[in-house]
Amino acid sequence: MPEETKGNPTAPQPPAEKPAAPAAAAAPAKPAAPAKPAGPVPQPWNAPLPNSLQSRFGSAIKEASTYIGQNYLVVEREVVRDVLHILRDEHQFDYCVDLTAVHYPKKDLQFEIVWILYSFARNERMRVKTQIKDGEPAPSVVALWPAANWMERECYDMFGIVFTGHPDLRRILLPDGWNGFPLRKDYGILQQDQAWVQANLGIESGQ
Amino acid sequence: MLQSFLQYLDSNVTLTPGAAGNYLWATVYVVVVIVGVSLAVLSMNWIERKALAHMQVRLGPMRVGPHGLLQPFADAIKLLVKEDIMPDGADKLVFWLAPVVIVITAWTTFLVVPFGPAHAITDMNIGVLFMLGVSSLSVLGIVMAGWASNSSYPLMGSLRSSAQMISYEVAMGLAVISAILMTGLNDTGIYFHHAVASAFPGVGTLSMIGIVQAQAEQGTWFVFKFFPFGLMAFVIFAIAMVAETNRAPFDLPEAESELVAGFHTEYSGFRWSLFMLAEYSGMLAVSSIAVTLWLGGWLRPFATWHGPRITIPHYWQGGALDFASSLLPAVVLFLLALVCFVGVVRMPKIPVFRIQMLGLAAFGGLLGFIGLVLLAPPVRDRIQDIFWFTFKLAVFMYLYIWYRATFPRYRFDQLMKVGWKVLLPVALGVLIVTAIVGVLR
Amino acid sequence: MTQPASTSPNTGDRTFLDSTEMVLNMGPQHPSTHGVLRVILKLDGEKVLGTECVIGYLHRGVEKIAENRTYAMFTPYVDRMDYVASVSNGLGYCLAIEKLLNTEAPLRAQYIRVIMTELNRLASHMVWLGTHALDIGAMTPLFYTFRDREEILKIFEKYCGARLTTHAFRIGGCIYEAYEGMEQEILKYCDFLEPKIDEYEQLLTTNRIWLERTKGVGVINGEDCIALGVTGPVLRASGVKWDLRKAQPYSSYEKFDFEIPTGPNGDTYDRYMVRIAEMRQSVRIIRQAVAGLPEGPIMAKIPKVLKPPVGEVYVSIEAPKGELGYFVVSDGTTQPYRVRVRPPSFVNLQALDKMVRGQLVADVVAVIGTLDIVLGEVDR
Amino acid sequence: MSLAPILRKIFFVDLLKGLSVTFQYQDPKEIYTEQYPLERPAIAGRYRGLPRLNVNPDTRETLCIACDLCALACPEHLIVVKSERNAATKRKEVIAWAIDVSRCMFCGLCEDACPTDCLELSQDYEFATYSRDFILSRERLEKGSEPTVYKK
Repeated sequence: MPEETKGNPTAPQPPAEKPAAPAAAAAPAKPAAPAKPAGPVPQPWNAPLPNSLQSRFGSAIKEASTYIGQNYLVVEREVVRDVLHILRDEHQFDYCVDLTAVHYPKKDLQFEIVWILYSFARNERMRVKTQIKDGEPAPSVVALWPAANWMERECYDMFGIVFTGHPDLRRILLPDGWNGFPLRKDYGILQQDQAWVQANLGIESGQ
Repeated sequence: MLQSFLQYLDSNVTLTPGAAGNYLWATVYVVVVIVGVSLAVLSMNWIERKALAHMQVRLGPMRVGPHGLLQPFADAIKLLVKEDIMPDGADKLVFWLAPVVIVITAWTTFLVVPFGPAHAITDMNIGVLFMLGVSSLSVLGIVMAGWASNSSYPLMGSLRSSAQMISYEVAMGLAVISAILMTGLNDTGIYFHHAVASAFPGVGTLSMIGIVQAQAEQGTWFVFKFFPFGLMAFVIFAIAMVAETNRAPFDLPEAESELVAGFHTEYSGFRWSLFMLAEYSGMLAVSSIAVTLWLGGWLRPFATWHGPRITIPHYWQGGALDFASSLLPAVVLFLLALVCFVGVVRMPKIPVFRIQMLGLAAFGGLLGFIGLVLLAPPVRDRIQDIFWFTFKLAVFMYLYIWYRATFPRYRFDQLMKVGWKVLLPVALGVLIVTAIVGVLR
Repeated sequence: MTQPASTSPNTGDRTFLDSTEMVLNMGPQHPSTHGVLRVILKLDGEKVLGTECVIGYLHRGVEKIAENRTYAMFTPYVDRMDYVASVSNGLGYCLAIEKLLNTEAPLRAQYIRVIMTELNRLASHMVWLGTHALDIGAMTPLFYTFRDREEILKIFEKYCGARLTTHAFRIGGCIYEAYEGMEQEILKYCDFLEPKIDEYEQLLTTNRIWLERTKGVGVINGEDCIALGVTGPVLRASGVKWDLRKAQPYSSYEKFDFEIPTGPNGDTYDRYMVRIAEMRQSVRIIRQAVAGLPEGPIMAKIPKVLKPPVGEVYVSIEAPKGELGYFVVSDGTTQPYRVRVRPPSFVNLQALDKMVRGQLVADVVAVIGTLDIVLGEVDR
Repeated sequence: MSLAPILRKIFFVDLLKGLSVTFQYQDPKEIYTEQYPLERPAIAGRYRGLPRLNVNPDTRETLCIACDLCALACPEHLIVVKSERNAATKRKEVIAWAIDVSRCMFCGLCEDACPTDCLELSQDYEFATYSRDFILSRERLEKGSEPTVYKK
């Protein structure tokens, strides 16, 4: 939860103190040492790409950081589709590697949706994140990357996040009549099983 | 009966083709052929599994009997006692009828198969047509099975099968015609035993026995005649017959990776075993057409080296080569027996294997005994033609297994393409060229 | 969802025979859907008008399990996703957690990892070749490839004690030192394998039936591959020369000399040739890695109880099927807050519809085979 | 130049190449099958099979120090260790040790965690039984693997 530690939603333009790592490839090849308790902290990501986006969208780009050589943007929900569109069309991020979500039930913006993008031309990987409230829809990117089709379905299946504009948003891995969304933190790993066992086998628990 | 049996064994010259002319002998022959074909299917089952296994660096059946020799019997018993499932939505009557139809057609073809000049149930003067016609009836059984199952996979399998068999029959028929042409094209072909043919020397024959005798008269197998056209016709037939029997690489109707099991997906137990029985009988039947038409039927190789009189191999007159070849059947059986005995010796000396060892030894002994029987001069004389016919059939059966082990499966449109765009034109061309060459000779 | 016509209850006497279209329900129990994939095919005769994949029959909730296990405890579970290439899965997970811990495995461990992963790539490609050929009707390559794969599994067994779900690596390096004679055995195996690959090719590469069945079947071009997120040999067969081992090397892959085979047309035959060439390249990498295996420790100094700092990383490797990524979120406790697996098979399977539309039923089988999916990974 | 492929096609060279491969493999020497109960595979020393609790070979005393690390390491929580402090020696002594092997995935994490040489995954891979009591007690595990012996 790097956002919690930083907790600065306005994200002012970070001063260019340190040249950012060019890509994920530049993994720190430090000699093996026990991880310091504090650990590395996200550094501001200062490169033409985030700067141009920030100048374009202003405070809607909440954060542009680098963590252990991996870059990510945190974007407001309203502009995330535009940002992704621009990333694809103007910055050659032509490959949507993955789309997933993380559930933070204690936060107000419960869900953090993560798009992992890769650019073949730049050989660069980045993440775009946005945070939404429970029940809020997220924009679908199937029109941008057809690859996102099943990923969004899976995200809906597991978190109950609705992607507006998705052509066929149904459950994909779980049966259609499944109760709840398993990867939410409030979904116990045993509850479905227990309910089924109690209803069908008449025993207290299957474990 | 005993007397006529002895007479049969005794006679050398009085035998006429299709000796099973009277009802008694016909019945005996029918029983012998059906039992023989069933045994052949059983052994084919074992051989296919073993040969396929060895090609695939496996062992195949090893547990039921020595080297799995009793496996086909175990399978047969299992299939007989298995629950007979009929799908709920099936057309009961047709579902029931389909395997019956297919087995009947498969077995009826053996009516005219000449295992020897005198070893045929009957000698029809339209023998080849009869065989082709009856064997192509089996497509009816397949379509019935596919339709009656009321299920997608069998339906598709049976549709594939009907299209496939009908289109390959064309090329097959053309290849057969070019072989039949050869029976009449050569003036030396005078068939003394056929009233019609003897009246018009140079007229060909459709009789299975007549075709083999034509090859004997002309002193060459049709596969070598008008080289390479006989060979080409033979190759076309050999390809088409694989397609005709739905075997790899043309096994689309039962392509297990696409259609699960094709037309017999919904069948189980005894009914399913009838399909298998029919498939293997069909393989034997079409192979016997190929053997008869191109590979000289019961004639042994190099039979013409000792003069023209070879219609009935006679070991006394033929000299050393004939004598040696008359010993071959026995020698082959002795070799098989030897293989068994070597297997007995090489079997691990574990008490678990004692019964298997005894079984294998007994089987070897049985083979050896049959070999000894075959050494007796009258039997030796009679059995030769059957031996050579069976031997050639066995080669074909091995080829079937070998293809199955090696080749991928054609797609449906490619199968059709091969049938219509390759085999059919080539067969037509071969037919025309054969006719021209034959007339010019 | 489209229902198979024969099972819809209220159609009365109307069956699928009444229309020109037919719905074929392929799977989940079907010989060539590689597990429990269910594909609903809409057919016109044998021509495929559309497909719909129904997946999830093998869903085990791996990502949820991860949230309830410690970092080290979760390692054996990743083997069970792509069970054909379990070593690669383990490598990806270990690399991700090492990244999160901001540490790196020692060089010797990296080399051992490369050797094992490449052996596993060979094994995975062998399973693919055998089953793919079996789908197309050639039965025998399956037995040859499984025979040769068996030797790899024996090496795995000797190295880490298990054959399939190996659990070979641990976070921070390897726990198993190379067993005695491993180098020689692996080199011997490389020498043994190369003629065997020639043999597979002898059976298939020039065979006219194989050519007809694979050439021009399931064509997908590079742009479509990228748009659909398809990676691995499928992408490379479409002419995109991209391999994570070269593009963003991990675990010392930059030290090895190998080529990225690509194909020109993006059809099933090219994918076959690319994977065969990849097998040869894997042998090459293994040879180099065994020759250059350095001495030294095999385990980085990491604490006994892993508590990565708060943060999140995405680490991906080139698994035999494509890009296998792990997105791990840590909240500073001993258990991962969220583990997301980016499975190559799952994403690649999306391309099925594009590849088979307009082709025949037999091609569906060929394309499923050539995509090289493992349902354990698709469904997780 | 272009004639050769055509000739190859006419004479089925591509098919014959494949046929020759399968034909050559009929040599019985090539058979790879193991006839399992009679021939047994060589099990590697590191094989992770049925767990075993080692005892001191001289004294037959258990090596287990009841540290509970294996139970903590097990991802499936299959191991239960019960211990009691011995009043005389002031040492923790194991009184019960059980594992549910029906859900064990033989990952070897418990083996890694064991600080003594007590817990070990043995080479025994034949533990199919006719009963469902897969919860193995300490006594059974200390006895070690009992290779199945096939009689007759």
